[in-house]
Amino acid sequence: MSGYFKELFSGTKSLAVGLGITFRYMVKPVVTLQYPHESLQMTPRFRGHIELIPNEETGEPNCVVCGMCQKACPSNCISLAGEKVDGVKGKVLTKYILNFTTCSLCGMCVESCKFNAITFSKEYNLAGPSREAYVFDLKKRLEDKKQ
Amino acid sequence: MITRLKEKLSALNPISITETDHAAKGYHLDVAASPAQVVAMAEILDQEGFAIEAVTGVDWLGEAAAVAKKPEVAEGEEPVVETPGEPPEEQMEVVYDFSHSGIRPLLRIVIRCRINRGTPELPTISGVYPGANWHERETHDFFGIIFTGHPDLSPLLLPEDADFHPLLKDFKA
Amino acid sequence: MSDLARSQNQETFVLNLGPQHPATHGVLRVKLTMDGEYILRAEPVLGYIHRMHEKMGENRTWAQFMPNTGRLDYLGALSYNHGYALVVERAMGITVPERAEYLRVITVELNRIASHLLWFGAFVLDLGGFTPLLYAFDDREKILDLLESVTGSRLTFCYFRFGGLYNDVDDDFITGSRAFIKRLRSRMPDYHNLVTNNIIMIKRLKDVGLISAEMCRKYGATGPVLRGSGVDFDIRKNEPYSVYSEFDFDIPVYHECDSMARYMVRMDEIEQSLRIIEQALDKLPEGPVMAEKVPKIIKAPKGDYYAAVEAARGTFGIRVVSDGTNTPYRLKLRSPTYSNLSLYEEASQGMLLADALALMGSLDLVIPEIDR
Amino acid sequence: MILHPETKKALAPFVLPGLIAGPVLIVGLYLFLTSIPGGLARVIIFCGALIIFAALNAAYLVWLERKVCAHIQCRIGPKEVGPFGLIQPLVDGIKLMSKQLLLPKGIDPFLFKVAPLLVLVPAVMSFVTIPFGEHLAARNINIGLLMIFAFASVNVLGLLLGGWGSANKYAVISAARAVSQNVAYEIPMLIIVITMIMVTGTMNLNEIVMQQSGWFGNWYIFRFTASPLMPVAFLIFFVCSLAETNRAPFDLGEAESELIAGFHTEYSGMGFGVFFMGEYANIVIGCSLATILFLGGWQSPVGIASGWWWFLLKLYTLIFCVMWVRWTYPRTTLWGLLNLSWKILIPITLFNLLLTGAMLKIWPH
Repeated sequence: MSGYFKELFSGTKSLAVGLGITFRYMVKPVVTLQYPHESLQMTPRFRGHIELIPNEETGEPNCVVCGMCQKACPSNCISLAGEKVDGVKGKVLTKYILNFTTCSLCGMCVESCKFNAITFSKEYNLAGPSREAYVFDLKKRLEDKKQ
Repeated sequence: MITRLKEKLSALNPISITETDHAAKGYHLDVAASPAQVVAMAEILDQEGFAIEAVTGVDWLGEAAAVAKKPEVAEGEEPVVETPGEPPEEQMEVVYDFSHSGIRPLLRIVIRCRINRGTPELPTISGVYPGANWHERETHDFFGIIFTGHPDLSPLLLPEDADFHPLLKDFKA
Repeated sequence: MSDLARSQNQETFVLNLGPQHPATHGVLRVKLTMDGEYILRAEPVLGYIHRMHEKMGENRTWAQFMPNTGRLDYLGALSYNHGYALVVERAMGITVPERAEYLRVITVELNRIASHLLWFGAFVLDLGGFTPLLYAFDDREKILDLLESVTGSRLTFCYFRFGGLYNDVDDDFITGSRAFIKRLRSRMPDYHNLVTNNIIMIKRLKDVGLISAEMCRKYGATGPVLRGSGVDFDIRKNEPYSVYSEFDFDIPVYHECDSMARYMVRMDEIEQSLRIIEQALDKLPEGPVMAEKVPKIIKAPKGDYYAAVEAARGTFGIRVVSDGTNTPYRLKLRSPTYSNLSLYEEASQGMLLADALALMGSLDLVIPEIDR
Repeated sequence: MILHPETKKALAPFVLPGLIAGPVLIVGLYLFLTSIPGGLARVIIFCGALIIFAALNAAYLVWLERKVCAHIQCRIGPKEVGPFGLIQPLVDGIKLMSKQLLLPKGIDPFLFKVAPLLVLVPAVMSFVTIPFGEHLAARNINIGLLMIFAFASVNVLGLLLGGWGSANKYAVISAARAVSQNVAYEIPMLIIVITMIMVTGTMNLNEIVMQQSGWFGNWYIFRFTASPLMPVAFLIFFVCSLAETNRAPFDLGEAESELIAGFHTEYSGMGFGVFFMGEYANIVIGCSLATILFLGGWQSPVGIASGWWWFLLKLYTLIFCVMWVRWTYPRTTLWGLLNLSWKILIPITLFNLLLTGAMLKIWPH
């Protein structure tokens, strides 16, 4: 019988304590970010989709079309092409397509690159009307960015 | 513990029983058994208080052919021409992992069992370890190995009407 | 049919729980044969998110499979990274620099806390309490911020490499981790007062969902499930890997075998993980984070290798069979919840629906890891 | 507060008129309602007003609930539609009304359609006897208390028929749960009501309120001369009204993590909306009764300036507590719920009944 009352009192007390905690949190300031009105600054190591790095002097991509990124990619989402131009060491990039629909953002491509040619973008607001919108032409993106 | 276990398992006359270096391999005792011995071994391990970790398969397609071929011939030497004989049967392997949670450091035992690839059958241990039920079903899904006496070998992870076994080396999606 | 049904000779019906159901946390389906609200048989139906990672492993190079490990258990991705890195390092005979080992421990333990926090919230949500989920998320978010600042991603981490780490941490991470330890310690009493001591929780979890140690052994259940059944078993202590033997921490063990015991194990593990992180931060040595003698193209020597780590949900074992080429010949992923869930059919027999869902919650299921 | 600029622009012309018209309307409505003479016309006009009151309550209690739960969880809650998200309930209502009322295959169409009404109508009917102010009751009947409980027990029929008619296993389980829960909790609740009738000597709600005039020491919750257990009785009454209205932690009927949405799993559009309105109307009824029986209804706690505003203040404070409780506790199980009722609440209320009887014998009022 005493156990009955003991449990009754301890139970009621535990419920009251719970209410006290939620009330305390209720008067605390909110912790959420009002997303479309405010947005976050991504950390420097944030791994977005990849982006070509332009040469500091010429503004042309650093890429020499060695194809290491293509080989390293586990999901075959990179396809690139280049051509030989006289007077330039290596090849010159003509096409760099990232099929972002299959990319898993693992970063193997960036790790495998020895020419400082690709990096992660900080973009995370990605939405689009179709699958095709996610087949990125990185060379074109770089050119658009330059302007 | 390990010596006692070795004695007990040796009584069953397994094909081989070797102690392995844990640091290099990740397990302590490697037992190769024949299909008929598996259940008896599981019973011994059960009595000793081992827990079942996993059951899985390995498809050794092409291994028999590779073994039949002479090992690589050093450069310059005349390759020896083999007389074509009876092609050896392709094999599959079922691997059982057991561990003992009661002793420190942990004791891991691997039991391997070779079966013919053409007739992949061996008795189930789900009567000894109910936990083997799902692992064997999964192995049946992936390799088509039939565990005789298993209560329900319908596909577990694959779709219920799946009639393919994806982890076979000759499976092409 | 169980004795319960036969003795009462009543009509039974089949309730299809899932694959889309609020309590199954993903795409798990459980076929329940019910007698009123009592469960006669609960048969989990798996495979709704099966992706055949093991076959993918056979088609990718050793290094390319690393991101896959993060997709198995998306809540404790780093433990899985660790397991895979360990097995390949074991095969190749690579020794990892000290600093990398310490950082591995710190990040894995942070990840473990994040996983337990999410479980805590989701478990209380299963029991009908919504608010603790949001509090737990608030804390988890801090961990994700920390991990994002070093790994670059927030969920499917891929931070470990064979022989070390992807990159080194900065001072912000160290101070951030210390601040986080302080913050979480100050919030744990709130969690306990709000949830653990709550009479409704106690009534729902005490003596409900009994799983005996023997049952765990027969089914191969590990992790908090096993520790809640009174077995002092943790890979970090029983088969020490990495630098865990250098830390002073306890393995929480509860002997009640009920849902409450499993709950308490996880809550105590959060505190133990904080202890480990604190010690690791204190002892963190200087040095490189990547071993020097790692070949560019990984080709594990012929043979088979096994490694196990203590993931948030139990023992994650990984067996690789190598034929000496640059891809694994066979890759077996032994996921803990697969074994933990397999005892559900036996454990849930004769339970009320609400209690059975509490039991399911206390197993801490992550479906992609079960289906692989 | 963050408002979309478009919304801000659209709302701007309504701000000033709203600020003036709002109070004018309320005062006008009050004067109008209190001045109508008794009779059929009064009841009809009041019923119209009460339906609007119930509907507005349902809409804005949803808003309040979302705000309360958001702040408990350190969030903001609705904020985009209108200032503080105040237009949100109206927009939600429009959405619900414009949705198709889907009739799934295999249901009993008649039961399926009538069930939501069986929940809503009795709840709205119960409002008829509630005295919001001294003269602000649709009908001041002398068995008002009895009438409310008569209607309240129809409510459970709606849940049962809705669950049964849906031809859904989850809904049937939920309906069975709801019925056993309602039956179990009606007993302690009615025992307390009997105790209160013994103390007050009347079933007329307005008279009960009148008896509690003066300072707050006169409220029945503090009337220790009638029974020293009065605060406990109030607490039990509150708990029972939570259980009667299927609110957390007793929301077994719609336990979302077990039974998806319980008896209204199959309802879409306004079928669901009416269930929702009924639920909130029941909460208002439950809290109104607690206010009237224990907290002095429209009486002021200090004895001056009594009126409907006090009633609303107490009512919404109680409703806030209902929400606060919901967002704090996990759900009980069916056994826990029945144990609480039969092993704790019923013995205590019975003891209280005997005690009150004895005390009344010693110190008659």
